[in-house]
Amino acid sequence: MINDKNSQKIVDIIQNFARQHSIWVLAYGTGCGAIEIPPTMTSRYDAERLGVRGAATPRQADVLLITGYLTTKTLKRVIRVYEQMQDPKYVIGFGSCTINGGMYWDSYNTIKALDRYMPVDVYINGCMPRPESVLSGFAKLQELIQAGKADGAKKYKENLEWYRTNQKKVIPNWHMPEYNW
Amino acid sequence: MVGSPVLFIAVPLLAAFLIPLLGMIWKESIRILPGLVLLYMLVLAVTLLGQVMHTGTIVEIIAGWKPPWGINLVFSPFTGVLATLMIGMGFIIWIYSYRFKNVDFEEAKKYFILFMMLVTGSVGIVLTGDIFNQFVFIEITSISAYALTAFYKHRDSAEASFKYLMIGSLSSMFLLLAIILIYSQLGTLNMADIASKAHLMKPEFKILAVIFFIVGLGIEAEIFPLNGWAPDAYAQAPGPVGAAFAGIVVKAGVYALIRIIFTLFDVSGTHQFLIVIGLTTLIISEMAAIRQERLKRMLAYSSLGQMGLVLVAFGIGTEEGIFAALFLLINHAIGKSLLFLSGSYLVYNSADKYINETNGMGKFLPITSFLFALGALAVVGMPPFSGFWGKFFMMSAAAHANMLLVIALILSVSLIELVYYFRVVNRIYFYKKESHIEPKKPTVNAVIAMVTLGVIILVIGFYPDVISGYLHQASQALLDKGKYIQDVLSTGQLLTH
Amino acid sequence: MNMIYILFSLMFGGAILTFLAHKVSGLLRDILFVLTILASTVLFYTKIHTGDAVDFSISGLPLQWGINAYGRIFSLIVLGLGVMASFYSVSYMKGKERLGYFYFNFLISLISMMGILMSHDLVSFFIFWEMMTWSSYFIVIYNGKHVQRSGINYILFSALGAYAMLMAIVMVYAHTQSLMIQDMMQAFPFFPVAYKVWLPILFLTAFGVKAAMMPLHVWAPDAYSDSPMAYTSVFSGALSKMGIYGMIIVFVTMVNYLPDDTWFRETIAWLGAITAIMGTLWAIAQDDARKLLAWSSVAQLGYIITGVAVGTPLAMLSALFLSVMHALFKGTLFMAVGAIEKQTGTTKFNEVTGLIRKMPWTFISSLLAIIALAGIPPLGGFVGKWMLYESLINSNHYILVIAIFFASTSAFLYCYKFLFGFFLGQEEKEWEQVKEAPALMVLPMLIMATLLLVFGVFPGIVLNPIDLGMQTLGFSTTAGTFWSMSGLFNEWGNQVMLQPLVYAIGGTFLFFLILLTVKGFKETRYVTTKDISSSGEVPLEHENLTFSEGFYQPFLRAVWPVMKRRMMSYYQGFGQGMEAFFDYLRRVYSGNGQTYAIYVLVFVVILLLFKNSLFG
Amino acid sequence: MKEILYYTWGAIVSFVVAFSVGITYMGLNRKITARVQNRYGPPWYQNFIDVIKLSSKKTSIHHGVMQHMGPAFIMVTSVVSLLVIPILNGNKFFPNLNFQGDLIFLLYIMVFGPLGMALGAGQTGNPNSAIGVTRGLSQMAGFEIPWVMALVALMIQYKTTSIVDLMNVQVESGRWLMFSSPFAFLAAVMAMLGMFRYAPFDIVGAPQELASGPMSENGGKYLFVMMSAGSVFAFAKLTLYVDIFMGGADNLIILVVKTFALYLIPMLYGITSPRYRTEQSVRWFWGWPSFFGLLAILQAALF
Amino acid sequence: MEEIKKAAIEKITTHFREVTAEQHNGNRVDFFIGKEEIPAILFYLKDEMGYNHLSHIACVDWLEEKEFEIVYIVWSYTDKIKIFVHTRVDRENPVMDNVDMIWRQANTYEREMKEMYGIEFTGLEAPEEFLLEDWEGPPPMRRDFDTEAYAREKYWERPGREDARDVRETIIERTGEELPDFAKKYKR
Repeated sequence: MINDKNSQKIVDIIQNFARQHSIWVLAYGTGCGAIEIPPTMTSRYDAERLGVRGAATPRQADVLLITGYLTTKTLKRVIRVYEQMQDPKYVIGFGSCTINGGMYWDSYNTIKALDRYMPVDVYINGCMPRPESVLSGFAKLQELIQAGKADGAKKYKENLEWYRTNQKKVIPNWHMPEYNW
Repeated sequence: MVGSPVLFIAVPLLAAFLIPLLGMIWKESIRILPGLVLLYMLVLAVTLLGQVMHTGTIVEIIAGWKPPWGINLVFSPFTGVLATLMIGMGFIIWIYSYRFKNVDFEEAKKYFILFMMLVTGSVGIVLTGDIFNQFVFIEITSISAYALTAFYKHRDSAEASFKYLMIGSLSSMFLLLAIILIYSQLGTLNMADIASKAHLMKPEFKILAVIFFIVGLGIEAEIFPLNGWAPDAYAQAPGPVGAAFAGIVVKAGVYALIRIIFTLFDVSGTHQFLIVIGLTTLIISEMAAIRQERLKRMLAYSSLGQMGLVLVAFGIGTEEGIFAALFLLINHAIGKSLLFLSGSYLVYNSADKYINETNGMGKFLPITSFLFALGALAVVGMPPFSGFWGKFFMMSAAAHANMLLVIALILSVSLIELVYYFRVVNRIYFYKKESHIEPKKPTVNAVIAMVTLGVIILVIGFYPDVISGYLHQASQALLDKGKYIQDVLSTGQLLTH
Repeated sequence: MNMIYILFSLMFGGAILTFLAHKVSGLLRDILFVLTILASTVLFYTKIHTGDAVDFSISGLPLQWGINAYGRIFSLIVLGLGVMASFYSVSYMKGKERLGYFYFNFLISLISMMGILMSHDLVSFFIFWEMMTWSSYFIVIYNGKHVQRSGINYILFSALGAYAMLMAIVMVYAHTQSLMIQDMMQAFPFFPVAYKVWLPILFLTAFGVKAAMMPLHVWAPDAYSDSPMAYTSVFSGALSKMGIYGMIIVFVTMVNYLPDDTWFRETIAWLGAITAIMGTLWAIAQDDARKLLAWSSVAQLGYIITGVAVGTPLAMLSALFLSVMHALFKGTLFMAVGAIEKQTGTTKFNEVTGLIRKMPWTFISSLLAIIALAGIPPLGGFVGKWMLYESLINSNHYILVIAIFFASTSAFLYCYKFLFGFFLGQEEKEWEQVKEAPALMVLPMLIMATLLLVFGVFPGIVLNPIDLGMQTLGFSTTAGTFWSMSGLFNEWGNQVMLQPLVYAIGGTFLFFLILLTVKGFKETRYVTTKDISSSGEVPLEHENLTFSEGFYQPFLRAVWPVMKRRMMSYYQGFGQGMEAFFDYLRRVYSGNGQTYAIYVLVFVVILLLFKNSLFG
Repeated sequence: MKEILYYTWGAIVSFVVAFSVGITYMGLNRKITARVQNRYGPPWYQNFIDVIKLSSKKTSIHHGVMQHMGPAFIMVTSVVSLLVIPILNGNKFFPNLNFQGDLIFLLYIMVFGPLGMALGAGQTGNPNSAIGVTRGLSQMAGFEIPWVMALVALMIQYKTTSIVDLMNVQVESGRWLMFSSPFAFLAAVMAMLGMFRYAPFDIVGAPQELASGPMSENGGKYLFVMMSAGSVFAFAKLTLYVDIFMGGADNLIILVVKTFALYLIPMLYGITSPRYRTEQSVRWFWGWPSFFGLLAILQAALF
Repeated sequence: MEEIKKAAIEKITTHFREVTAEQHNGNRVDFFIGKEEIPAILFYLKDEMGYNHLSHIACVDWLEEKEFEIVYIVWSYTDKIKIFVHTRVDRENPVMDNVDMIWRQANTYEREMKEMYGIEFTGLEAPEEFLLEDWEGPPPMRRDFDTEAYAREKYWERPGREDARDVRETIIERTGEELPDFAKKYKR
């Protein structure tokens, strides 16, 4: 029964609905963007009504929220955290630093485009994006999940070689354990 | 008939004089002769003891003078058991010290002569029925003991010997005073005679005599506070001599004291006095022993304590109590001798004989250490070794006499005893050997002697019936004063054969 | 020749032969050792029946050896644990020195325990008691110089107890002229009042030492943890039960006849409860598994003592049941610690971690034993604790219940510490090469852990013999009376109502086991414990992130006011004071001849002065 | 046979009820917390969504067998304690497996789950898990004291160790035990604060310090099982309280009302509180709650 | 305040010969001293004068003078005075005495300077890489290090920012300010 195509569809719809409305966020507070998370979560903007909720560890989280520039050193940790998360998982790039380097575009140790190194499902533009933008970013992610298009993790797996090459280019001493997904 | 009790005195005395003569002919004979003599005496004692158990006391008149005028030897079950014990111990100590001073002929000669004198004197104290004769034997024993104490010509041994001599002469003085008192009152020196006439004495004189006897014999029997000489003497004398002190000499002293109190005079309060003084001795000596740093001193104090225990058991005064006292006496003779004998090998090569120099000897001297542990267990009174029975019988005797406080005191003091013995045993087995100590392997004859003692401990421990029959008779014999008097004073029949 | 003689000669002969065989060949020694225990166990259970007895006498003291149903309960513990421990120790002690000595004393202590159970008279009881003491003492000090202190403590306290017992025995003997325990039991009601009070106190001192009752417990943690683990399982599991054995006799035959026994019972019961609480708290504070288990033994014995002291049939039953269970689970746990010690060389929680995948069987048996220890159903410990609570509530010991329950709840803390410290946590490179212990060590543990499960589900197997034994002591049969109170058990404890419950547990358990374990195992991949979510960092190989230092620090801070004062320090102070006093008295022997001469003269003078009062 | 069917049916129904009610309560907790904090808050069914999502997450790794067993242990515990606690007064659809002595049984079985979970948490090797576990066990040693005192007070007052007997007492007399034994109720409710582990006693999870403590390595299905077990367990505990102190319930609606009323206590207390340190928490339980427990015992013993 | 500053200068100048002092407004005093004397003067400041708080160690890259200037800033809780100790080391072969035995926290600053400027501190205890993980280029805080070129070469750049410029240039363009000489010289 479960292998039936139609019922699989129903299961998918339910699951997607659940995933859409229950977003547990691991906020990787790298740059100044971390300061935008508390107002988003607390009573002024109250992201919890969308089902968005903080998660304590990557094992429990659905969404990895990268809130700002990433130095090579931080990137290493972010990749580790991302790979420790369980499927299905999504990445939200937050702020212009993650998109094109922002004001750190010429820094000697800051990456300039997050999606070269990790699959990003949604970018939230701005420097800083205000909590409204953040909420709209979550809403966009929900839309994508509902449509089944938030498949960053799948892409990552498929194009792992390419991602690894890019990652290894900026992280020369690559000694990370083989991770899991 | 192997012989008569007089041989117990005559043969060893003769042998003691023969030793130097024979030594001129054949050097080895000075070692062999005492053994042969002691072996003969042992056989004689055992035979006589068996006989006495069936037929009753043997009284031997010396030089044809009938009691109460002449000197007589009494081989009753009580004296017989003690004499046998002493001779047995003497024999075992002879085995142990056969190779003693192996190279030095003169020294060995002296040692064996003195040792023979010691045994003779002690056996004489036990067997004699005449109070002055007993005094003479006490002197013989004491003098040889002084000499043996100073056997190693060290400063310390000389000092110990001198102390012993000084206190010993005090003892002699008081004994003589007491004897004079008795003779002046009763005109007799025969014990049985004195016993039968004791009621004729004026009470003040009687008490005075008892007090002098207690002091004089108490010094020999090592009661507190008259035992100051003992720790030094034990500690400074050679190992086998220490064993002989514990196994032979003290026993003679205790015998003399007990004989005076139980048979000679019927003074009230002596039993209680024995208990009190025994307890004091026990407690003070055990307390003194726990902080001792030298092995032999510790053993010496423990020995004093044990003798206190024996006195307490005698002081109970019932047949059970005396039985228990004899049991304790035997256990102490065997156990403490074993401790002295094996202990002297454990600290053989150390100058100061410190306890911590026995560390780790269990690995190098397995048999000696094992026997030391066995002796310690026996002396402490751990079942199933011989000491337990002595203690148990003593306790039950005391309980029957309703002396629960005494039991409680003795038991709490036993705890102290346990602590210091087990400390030593632990050191022997589980500590690391001190690097400067070179263990000395015991010679074959020493091993034989010690193993014999160990086997006796085990045998008595597992099957106390081997001796308890004799001891029961012995204790009855001690208590039955009338029979003693009658036996001694009516020896006309015995003269005939 | 009577079978009882044969049994004892077999065991003694075996002990001596084992000792001698050590010089000949190691294999022969091991075989003799195991064979002795096996043969005597078989002999005991096949040829010797309840009620058999032999009479003989030593030096006019009539003695009697025999076995009754009450002793048989404890023989289960002694011989059962003995057989298991013998197999275990053959493997555990391999390669150590002085094995002849060890096996000899091991056998002697087993013999003496059997002897205690089979003594019908006080003298042989005492003899075997002391043999048990010194043989176990010799094993306690087996491990070398650093354990001598615990050995001395042990022997000192044991001797204190033994002498108290000796005192009581001679008191009984003096009063009844008989040494038979049976006679003592019958005569006790007619003893004078002073005897009635003192005898139980003296006996309880003796048994309390072995059962590690509160003020007398100070030897136990050190002695348990310092002896070789192969023996500690017997030491803590069986030998301490001899104290319980005696205590029950005392309570049944003596305390019942006291003019007013309430205060007596209450005192002992509270001592037991305090023992349980303090033992638990100290167990929580330990960082060494051996010490932890040793304190835990003290605590568990506290429950048993409370049960014995309360003394209702149900409480007695629970105490006896807990004794059997404690022997099983503590035996298992000590064996597990021994296995870990053997394989890794240490028993410290902060050194060994993550052994679960290396020593799975050890883990499983310790897990079962721990569950039983914590008293969680359906394992054996629960049934015992349940009966204990029921009996305490029924006999109106309200505060006592709370105390016991507190101890029992806090026990989870150290239970978890034990499992976590050794088996869980980060897997370390240092212990990568660790293998499972040899089969001879694992099998006894597994067998005992399985028995715990069996006895927990079918407690009737153990309760039947216990009931028989209690009838010997004069209790009416408990079958069917209080069992029917509870749906948990039917008449004989082999549950009716429990069955659906057990099946429900088993069913759901199995369901989730299948759902999560089997399915999950197929789907999931094992990752090392270095792969943890620690803020994106990967712990390096040499970094050990296991949390093992100061494990229950906050809890201990909360209870520290209770634990601040240690019994041991009082004893130490007393001991030092006594020794100083003795040292002062020792100066009586000044070593000066003149002084001695003065003593003699003073003595004479005193005697002369007081001659009338002394010899008047 | 028919009986067994009833049992099975009752067990399934109770499980479903407990699961749904428990999850709803947790959702309501979030909602109410949000309202107190002047937020709109998630919908009341948010936790259902969370649970479904967690169950749909993939679990691709494990740290060992115990990690699988840990959630299983806690689930088994929840189900067994639910089976033992009577859900309704004398309803034949919920003939729970109660028996004489089930209170003691419950006391022990209820700690089995946390212990199992602790084992699972221990195997993951995350130090935070172990720290959380030690805190949880310490706290348990704290709140078990007033809790047991309250139960013992009831046990001695009514000479029974059975929950059904206590319920019958209340039905017969028409008085709830929370009124006739107010101190016991107080002590038990204070202990309940610790049992639910809401603030100020949320020292186990403590997401800010310990990254959710014992759960920190468990995502997806592990967390799903833990959450559902937790909600079942919460409902079971609330039902137990209702049974003991509030006279049980005649039908499910009354039960839900009563349990919710009880549930408000730890919830509201938690919303308005910060967090204790471990030893503060332990000592808190040994303070007033134990004092009330003592009063309860005195009341039961003397009157 | 002034007296205290004077006293400090007095003390230092009498005790150390090759030192020049400079008094600033507020609670600041500067000393210039050769690099060999640095441990001595720091020890002296700490032990004899009670300047037991090391606030900072800074480094200035004097590219034109081919020297690094290292500034130790110490603070006294009793005098309430900041003392700046300046010294200069050769830029080609920058070796400096390590002072972390005087203040343990100096270790942190020194490790940072080592990574960022490439200054060697003798006997510095620096077990791992500190701020720069996996760094392969030249010390990045040196002024002759071209960060933009490095970044363009190493990190992939999203198209559309090719015309991005140095922020200083933008400022100059907007304000018409003249760049200082050295900035002109090393302008890209």
